Amino acid sequence: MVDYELRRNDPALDEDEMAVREAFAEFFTKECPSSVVRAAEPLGFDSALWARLLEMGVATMSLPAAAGGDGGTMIDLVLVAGEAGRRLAPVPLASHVCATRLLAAASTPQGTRICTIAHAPAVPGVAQLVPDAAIAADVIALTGDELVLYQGEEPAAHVPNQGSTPLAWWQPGANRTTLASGPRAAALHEIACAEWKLLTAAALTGLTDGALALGVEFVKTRETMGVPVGSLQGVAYPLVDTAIEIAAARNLVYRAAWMMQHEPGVRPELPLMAFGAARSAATFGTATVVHAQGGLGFTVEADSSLYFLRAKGWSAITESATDMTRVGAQLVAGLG
Amino acid sequence: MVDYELRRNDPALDEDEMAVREAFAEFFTKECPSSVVRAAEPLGFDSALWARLLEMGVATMSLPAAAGGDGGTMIDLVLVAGEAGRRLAPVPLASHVCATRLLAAASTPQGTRICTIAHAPAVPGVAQLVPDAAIAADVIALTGDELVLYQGEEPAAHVPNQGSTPLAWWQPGANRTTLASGPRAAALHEIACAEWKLLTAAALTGLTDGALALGVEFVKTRETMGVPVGSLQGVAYPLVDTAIEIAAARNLVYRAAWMMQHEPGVRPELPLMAFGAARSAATFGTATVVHAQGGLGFTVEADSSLYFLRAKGWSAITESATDMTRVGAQLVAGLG
Amino acid sequence: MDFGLVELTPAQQAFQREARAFFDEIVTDEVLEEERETGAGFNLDVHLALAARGWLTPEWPVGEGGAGLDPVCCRILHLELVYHQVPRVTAATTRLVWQAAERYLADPRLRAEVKAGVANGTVRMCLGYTDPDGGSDVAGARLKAVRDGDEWVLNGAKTFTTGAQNCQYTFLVTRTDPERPKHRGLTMFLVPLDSPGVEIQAIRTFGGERTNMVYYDGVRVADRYRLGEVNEGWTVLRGPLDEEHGMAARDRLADLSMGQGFLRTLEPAFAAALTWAATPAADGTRPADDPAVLARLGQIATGYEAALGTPGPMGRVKGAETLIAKSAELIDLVGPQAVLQPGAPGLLGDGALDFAHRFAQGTTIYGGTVEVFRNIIAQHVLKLPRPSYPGAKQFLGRPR
Amino acid sequence: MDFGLVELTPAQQAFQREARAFFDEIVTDEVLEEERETGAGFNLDVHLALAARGWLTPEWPVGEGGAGLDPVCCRILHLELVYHQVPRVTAATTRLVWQAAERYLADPRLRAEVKAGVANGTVRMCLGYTDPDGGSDVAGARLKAVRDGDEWVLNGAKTFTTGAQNCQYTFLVTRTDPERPKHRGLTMFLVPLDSPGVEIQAIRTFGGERTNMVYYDGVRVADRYRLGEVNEGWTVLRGPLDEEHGMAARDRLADLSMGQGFLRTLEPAFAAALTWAATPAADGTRPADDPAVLARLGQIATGYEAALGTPGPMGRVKGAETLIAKSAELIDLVGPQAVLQPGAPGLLGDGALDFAHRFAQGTTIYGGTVEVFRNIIAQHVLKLPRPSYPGAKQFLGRPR
Repeated sequence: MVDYELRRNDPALDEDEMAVREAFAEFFTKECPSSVVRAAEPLGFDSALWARLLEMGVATMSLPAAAGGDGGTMIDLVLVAGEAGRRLAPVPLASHVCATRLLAAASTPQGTRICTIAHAPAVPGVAQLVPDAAIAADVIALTGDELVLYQGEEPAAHVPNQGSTPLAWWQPGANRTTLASGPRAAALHEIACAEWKLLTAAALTGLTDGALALGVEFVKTRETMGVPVGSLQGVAYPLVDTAIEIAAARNLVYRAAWMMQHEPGVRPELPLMAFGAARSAATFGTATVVHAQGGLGFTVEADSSLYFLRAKGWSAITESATDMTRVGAQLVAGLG
Repeated sequence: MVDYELRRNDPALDEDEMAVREAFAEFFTKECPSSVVRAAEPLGFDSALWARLLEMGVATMSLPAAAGGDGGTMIDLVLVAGEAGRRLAPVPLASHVCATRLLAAASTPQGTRICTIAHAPAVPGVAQLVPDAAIAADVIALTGDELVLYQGEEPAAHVPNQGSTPLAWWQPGANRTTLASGPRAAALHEIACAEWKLLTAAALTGLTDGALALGVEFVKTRETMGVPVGSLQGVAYPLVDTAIEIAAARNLVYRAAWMMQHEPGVRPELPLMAFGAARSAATFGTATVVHAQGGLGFTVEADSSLYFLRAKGWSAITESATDMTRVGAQLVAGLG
Repeated sequence: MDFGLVELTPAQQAFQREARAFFDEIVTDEVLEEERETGAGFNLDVHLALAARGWLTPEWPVGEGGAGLDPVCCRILHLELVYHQVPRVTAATTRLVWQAAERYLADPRLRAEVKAGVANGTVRMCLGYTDPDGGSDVAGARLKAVRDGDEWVLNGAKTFTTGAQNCQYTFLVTRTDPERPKHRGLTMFLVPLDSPGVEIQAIRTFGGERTNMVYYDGVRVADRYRLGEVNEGWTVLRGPLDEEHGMAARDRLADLSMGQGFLRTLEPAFAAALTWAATPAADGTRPADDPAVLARLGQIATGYEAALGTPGPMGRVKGAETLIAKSAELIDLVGPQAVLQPGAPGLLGDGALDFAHRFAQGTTIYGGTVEVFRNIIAQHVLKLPRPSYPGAKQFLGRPR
Repeated sequence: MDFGLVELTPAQQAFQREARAFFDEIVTDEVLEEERETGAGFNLDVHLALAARGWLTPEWPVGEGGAGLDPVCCRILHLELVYHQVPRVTAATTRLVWQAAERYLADPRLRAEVKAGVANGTVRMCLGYTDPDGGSDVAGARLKAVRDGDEWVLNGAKTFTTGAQNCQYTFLVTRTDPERPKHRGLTMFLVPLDSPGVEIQAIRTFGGERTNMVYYDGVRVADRYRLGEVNEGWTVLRGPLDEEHGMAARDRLADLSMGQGFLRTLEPAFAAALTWAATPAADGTRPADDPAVLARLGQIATGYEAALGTPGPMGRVKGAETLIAKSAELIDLVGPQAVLQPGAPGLLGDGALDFAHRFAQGTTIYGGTVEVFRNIIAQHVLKLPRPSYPGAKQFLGRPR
């Protein structure tokens, strides 16, 4: 048998965590009904909503007090991201928060503009698709062995995309500030990308939960053959499986966030795993909900369509083809 | 859009094919009830059954008349293998038939002993697990750039294994006959291994169909909550999905066999695909049937247990970790 | 068993060249762009151009408005229609409804008129099956038809009447006797869509298609438009439903899988992913240099090939669910470029990956949900016991 | 939220060392070999050795036969039992039944006697839930109990009574009133297994376990062995069922997933596959040099980690189904060596891959099928409407 580690196993939110989650749940429920989500299409950015969210301190809440933050944790951030996802909030949460943390880690004061992160190495003259670059003129990227803040005059041109996100082709410009270099640059960048994936995983989990609520409501009331649709196992079981996948992904997100916060570097594969689990829950769950609503779920007027389009639309905007290979490599390396 | 090829699309058996299938269906139904399967455990070989099968010409039926065969086809062979699988026949069908075809292709007269194929390259002093090597002293293997028939004095020692097959650790001995060398050796060996996978895919498909029949019968008669278990979608749908996977795998096996026979080399990825599809149908289908039978399906006295253990037990005895990579590589290569 | 290439006669080869040239000319970029924008599954010029060659009813004799094509040429024509992405939803529903109209229209003059119109493209027909809130339970239709002398008065609504805005008739399921068991109180009509009281309202899907809600407010329809006997609508309806459900026989040239029409959407998406995999990055490496990428492509291709050969209603389920699963896996593999949409620079294969993933979701519903098909397979293939529901003496099956 | 390492006090560290040394000594190769052969989930010497330390009831006070362990030490003990693969099925069913016996045994002397026996290892108890042909519908039990003065006469049979051959009592569901609704005509008994008329017949599973069919032929049991009121058996039964179904609260040290007991079987299998991947072949290459192999290991590990954190009844479903899926994928990946069984040269990790795949199949059934749990989740978590079956006023849920 495989030896054990004696750890606590408690994903329940404590009072403070609960307060964070409830505050943001209330905020997004109130400020971000589906009409706001629709109105922000196709760019996927509501500047008024974003301004209010910044007022709530979302960008800096997880920074140490010395860096102008509230000493919040990765756990707080995944809770916020989860509630943003549940309401499909059109804001650059993951990008800007992770970029802000990265700037703080590199002891660089953050500006007032939206900042994002290029996930692939930046090569002059070569464009890459960067999340939120259509609203962020500040882009942090790895160039060679340097971590660089590129500050353009204005954001890059938005490209139409499935999830209505501010995606853009971006390439490094002339206005550059080096934040770090050598192995530290790569390490900081890797952590920021892992954090981005983790926050996106949290958002996808919340998104799937939001979609599930729509599906459950529908099948409770709709009848076929004289019985409620939801009483048929063929309809109910996929919804049950969606609930199971959400619970699984959520606790993996929590565990990854906790480890990142309290034992950074000990389980570097967890954010990648959480991203994989959340993406697959969102893919399965939103398709299940759309299908449970029958033809109606397939129409653009159904809110479930908004959820479906963002399941891939939010998860595909970062490259992840090698994630599982990296996870496997870390596990094999852990053997030695 | 992708351009098309105008092909017929007809998996229906013609009269001759139907006759082959029916003859062997009848044979295995009569000669190989589950009691025969059980009696042959753990070696997984019934020499009397094998002798009768050889009398029916199974080893040579697909050889050209000049090589002592009946001019049968790969299609005939997959039909036979399918019926053998349906009854879990404890005979070295795939190994011996493919080895016999390989000997004929190398213009070497086949002997009277059971012959099998080592799937990995044979290195003196290095043992590999070889299907049916516990009953076959004749083993064909690729050594360096030569295709070699190794003839031992007696078969290697049987190793206990999940599917009760005549699996053994085997290593090349001194008594060797070179059958071919150079690129031709590798090509012949690759074809033989592909044929082995295809016949095994056929057997696995028949196996899954045999298991499904047991599951369907059970849920028709068993009641719960005052209704037949099989009328519940939660029970019926997985069985339906099993039937779908069987149909999908079967026609892929047929198509692969047809192409191997009539347009060899045109779709080299099909046998690997068929093997993958059949293995996954067998994995899902036998687990579904066992589960549909509840606790009973999990007992060794239930015949479904025999099917379950052979789903992996027959498919895992060849290395296939790189199959899908090879399929992908062939498709990418086809682009150029 | 036969999966061989069809050897074409010189005449068939000539036909293939002719068809390809014809479509190259009439299916312009504007046609494709319009279809992308409207999602109508119909283009009037293209429809009439097809009609002019008899290609809407290609197997009909020339004298009846067809082209007298042999089965091989019919198959070529079908594959060229697919290859050129010809908008053809309304052409297909028209053919489907014609089967019932031919058999059940009692008035020979009307029948001849409709037949001529089907062939020359001026008569187009759509399916009025689903009541709002009705789901897959077609037999539970509630739209009321009440006889008034030689006419019937219709009141109610139908949803998902795709193509109504371009059609002359809808194949309408009505409730003529609410007192009888639900399958015994239905009557079918071929309702002229220009009748006063018909209102068509667009519904857009995220798959890009347009369908419609159609309201019937005191619509009067003459009895000659009735199909089959009063209250015998279920029998009339079952013809096209069975056709849609693929219980009907198919010839050896046809697609094996009922789901192949859906699966075809995966082909350009897969081709786009293959191209992506084979394209070198700035540093010269290709995604295809990574065996893990190749393995995933191999897995996806295997799923596709397995689905392709799955026949009948099984193929319907497998086709739809394979398209859903594999289009999602392709996007996961390819990443950001896969979710770009038309108009974006760097679009792979015309946006085929994005499109396949969206389009896929409707395919588990069209012409009956996958659950309806699973029930059919459970009862008719596996012979499992039929579930009993309080509201159904039967479940889209044969009357007992 | 807390996933932190538990810092042990010196006393707890000492306990951990003591427990490990103890199990290293008593769980000999012979014990493990016997367990593999018998599949009994029980070894008398080990059971009594545990009892001697109070470790069968570790949280009970020392004065009552326990060891007075704190929750951390209880957890350490549990993990050591797992780590050392101590046969413990019968110990677990005994604890489960004791919960009902403690509450419902009316006779204080008998209760005290049973309690002492549970702690000192001489009283062991198993579950007599399932009628042959009964499936998951425990409330449909048909085994008859008829009162005869101060005794009851039992006639019928139960299947899947695991451990009966090593137990003193079985926790038996009987039908005392066939006229009442099915949940209202059940009565529970603690039946001494040495009663005349009890016959135990072994059943082996392909997962390697032994369970039993138990026949009751005119078995007479005194009324003092009755648990709870006559015809109130469902209430008595629900305690342990709810515990098995994980509706009960759990502390923060405990496994989060109800399915973790199953999932643990995947750990040695995964470890064996990792070792395989890292082992160089004759030519020096390792499977792990292939990114496609790494990716598949990564996928499997991700599925495992996701399942680990899935709580309650959801974890029950996810744990079982993850074990089934991932053990199969591991075998597909590793190939021939994965299906070798004990006794074979070149066995990886003691045959953990073969074992996990076989054992997995029972885990969707133990203590209620995954369908029962999906129904519970549908009704109690998602609040979906309850299906109505002719044979059930309720479906393993609360009485209405």
